[in-house]
Amino acid sequence: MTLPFALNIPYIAVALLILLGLYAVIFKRNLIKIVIGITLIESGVNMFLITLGYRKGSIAPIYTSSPGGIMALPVPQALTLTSIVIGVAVLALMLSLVIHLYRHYNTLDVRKIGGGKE
Amino acid sequence: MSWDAIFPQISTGSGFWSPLVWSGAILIILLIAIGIRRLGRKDYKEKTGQTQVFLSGNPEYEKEQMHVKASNMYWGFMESMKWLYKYLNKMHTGVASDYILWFIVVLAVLFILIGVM
Amino acid sequence: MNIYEILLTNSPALIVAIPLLGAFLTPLISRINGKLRNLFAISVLGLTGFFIFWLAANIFIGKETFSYVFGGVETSTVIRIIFEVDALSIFMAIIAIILAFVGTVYSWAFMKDNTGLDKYYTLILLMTTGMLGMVLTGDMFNFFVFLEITSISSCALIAFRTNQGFAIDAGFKYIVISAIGALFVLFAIALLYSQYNALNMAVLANAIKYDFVDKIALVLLVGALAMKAGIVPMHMWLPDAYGRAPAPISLILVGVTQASLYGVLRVVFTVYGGISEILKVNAYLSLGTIVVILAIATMLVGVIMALKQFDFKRMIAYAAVAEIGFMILAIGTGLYLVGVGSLGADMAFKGGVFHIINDALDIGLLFLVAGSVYYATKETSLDKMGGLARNMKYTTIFFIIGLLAVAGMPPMNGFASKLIIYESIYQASPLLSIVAILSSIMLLAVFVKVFHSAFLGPAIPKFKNVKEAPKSMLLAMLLIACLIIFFGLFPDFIINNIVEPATNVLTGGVLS
Amino acid sequence: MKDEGMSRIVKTITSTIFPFIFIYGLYIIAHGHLTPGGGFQGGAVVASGCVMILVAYGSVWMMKKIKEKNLSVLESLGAIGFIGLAFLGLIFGEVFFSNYFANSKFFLFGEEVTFGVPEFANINTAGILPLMNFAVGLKVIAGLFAIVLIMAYATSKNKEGE
Repeated sequence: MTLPFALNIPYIAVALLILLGLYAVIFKRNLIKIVIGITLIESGVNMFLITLGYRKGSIAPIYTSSPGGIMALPVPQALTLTSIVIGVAVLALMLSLVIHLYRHYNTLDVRKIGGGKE
Repeated sequence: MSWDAIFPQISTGSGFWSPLVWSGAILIILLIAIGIRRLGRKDYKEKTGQTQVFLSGNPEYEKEQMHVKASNMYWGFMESMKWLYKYLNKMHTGVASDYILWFIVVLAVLFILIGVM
Repeated sequence: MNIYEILLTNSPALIVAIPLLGAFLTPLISRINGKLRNLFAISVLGLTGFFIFWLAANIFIGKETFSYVFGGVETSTVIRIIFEVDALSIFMAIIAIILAFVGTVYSWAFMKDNTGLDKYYTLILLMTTGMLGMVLTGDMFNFFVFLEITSISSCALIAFRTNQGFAIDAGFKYIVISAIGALFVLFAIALLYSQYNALNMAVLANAIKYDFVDKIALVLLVGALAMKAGIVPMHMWLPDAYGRAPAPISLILVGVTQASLYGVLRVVFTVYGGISEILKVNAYLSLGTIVVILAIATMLVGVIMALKQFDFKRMIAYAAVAEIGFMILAIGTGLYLVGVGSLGADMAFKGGVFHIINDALDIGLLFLVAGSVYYATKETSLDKMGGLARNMKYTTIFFIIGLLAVAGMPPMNGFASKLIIYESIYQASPLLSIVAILSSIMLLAVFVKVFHSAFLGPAIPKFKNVKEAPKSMLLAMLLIACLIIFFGLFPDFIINNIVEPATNVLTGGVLS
Repeated sequence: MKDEGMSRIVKTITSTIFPFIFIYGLYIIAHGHLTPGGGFQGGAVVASGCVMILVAYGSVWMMKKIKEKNLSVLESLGAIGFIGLAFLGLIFGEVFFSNYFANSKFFLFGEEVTFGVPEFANINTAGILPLMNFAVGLKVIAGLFAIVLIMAYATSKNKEGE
């Protein structure tokens, strides 16, 4: 790879975040931790998108009052914003469901709730 | 007018399927069946001793108890397929984490099959 | 330009925008009157349906594709949201709008006693927006956004009865599954964007090279969307979600899973349809084999699990899993036959695409029947039912129609598509046909069990005074039943006019 | 009633800071077409200010002041404003979402954009974009605050029940 190592660090962080999130979702039993795992995966994906648009030494992509020079790519940032907005909605929905689940089952252990067992 | 226009059909490669022809055939068969039924005995009467249930002399149960419940149906099939149901029941744990685990496993298998091949 | 042309050219946008506007007007109208709100939701969906059928008539007769650029005409410089509507998109949109419309009509009486109905109708309209957006869009990221809109609203609807713990449990599982699936889709889209600097499907299809990163993106997209389509072994959320949602929601959820299946088709045939010939043969052989294996697993696990259920809706949900297996079996075999170079692929795709609409109608009708049985008896377990045919004549007739259709008995629509599927997959391997016919027979067995235990038999004293379902529910079931019989009696009309153009979209990228 | 909020110090400081947060959020919404930010970000800032008050004064007090129904009406109004502006594009510009105000010399946000390197960007530009930002901002403020309010209220009721 011709890229210097420092530029690869964000990608390593992305992989770590996604793997950490998956670990939390699969192996943790607490519902809140599962929700946290999902948000971790989401941050990983968002970070990946942001990293794609980054150029070294670039400025914010504001068109009218730019001092000149290379700009960061604005499209991934727009995508990330959309993804964050969606993430907020999903997070709110999940947390409210967790509140309801706790009311009904008096536990947050995903294996104790587990309806739909055959 | 051609045959196709009167009885539209779909070709399946090695044959054809025309529901209207089929409906005509089933109508004819139905007529024949009714004809055969009319040949039957005329002295059958409902709600007389003729229609009472005879269970080898045992008393007849209440009607509600005679109904075969859903979980009792296909008992033989379930019994003979027990070995399969054992694994399938183990698979369906009803836990969200396991669902994601299956997803990751499928992703890994797909990746090996598509990425390497 | 007269008003007629303006409306026609703008109809791709209007199809998505009208239910969206309706969704946010619903809470305001709900403050005036409950009945007005129900009428409003139905008429919004009716208007959307009008635009869809108008556009469909133009696409199927005029053999053209409509593309629509949001916010302007100049496309060269800026990335814009583009809708590309071809025959396959409008085919799926027709399914989505039929299901949403029927579900809303059915909800009138079914959800009468629930509170929070303004949110219910808002969410149904949002869900419809999401489904229609998913099938009409020509942009990968936009697809992701609509996928999330659909997931969020359908999750809230699954967990709508918050006084039932298991409904919330199913909703939570559904949102976990769809959130993670959608994030993987987004990751794959980001990979494709990093490769080709484009999000538009057509642009991607022209640029795609099918190298290592593209393969990763393909695996992520197909895997995540297959999970949302409920393919074994990622189907476990489906019985939970279908079985615990209110019946009209189960009906519309069938459309959601099929929109995800549409996503798989779009990715494989359009986005990855532009790869070079040699790579294509290789890719389609391996992908076809995998899909066929998954399809066999889906069919068998679906029917075998359905056979042991005694909860009415959960049983139908497993049957729905099996039906999905039929579709992807046909499509996987088609891919395989393309890879081999056989001519039978066209027929297989045709059967698969035709089965999509048949499955939506059949399974949908059965869910509605299950809903009206629940409405009448307040009972979900088949063990406690019996003799319902005495009091619920019309529901029983609709159930028989659904049973025959889902089991692939002539002259219903299920038979026409399944016959095509059996005969086309026979060319790949006779064994496949045998497995498919076997699972179809087992589906018949599953629903004969329901028929026997719920509708036949002596009248259970508890249900002596059971009433027939209300008129709006019967009307909804009648609509679907009429469509089923029409599709069954005139399959050639449907295949030649609707299915064939939709199939050509798939095969156009493959069999060139 | 247990749920009476936090101490007097917290309440006083919160009420002092809240106007600044509110104005800052509105600033971000209003400048959405010129600087990074916009409806969602500004709305999130304002909503978090409201949540701060919610935390300080307690959800029961807040529920008395603001009805959740009114919030959802505001939210719907924001969404309708956004889609309605898009529909107006269909009427005036013949394309959905078309920006018919931009550079049209209309008195509201209709001035022409000057390219180059000006000292300050002109806020009175960009057509319907700022209006859409306002609509989205309204929706996000109402929506996010309603979510947190309902969650807080539900959990506090839960505690009382035990």
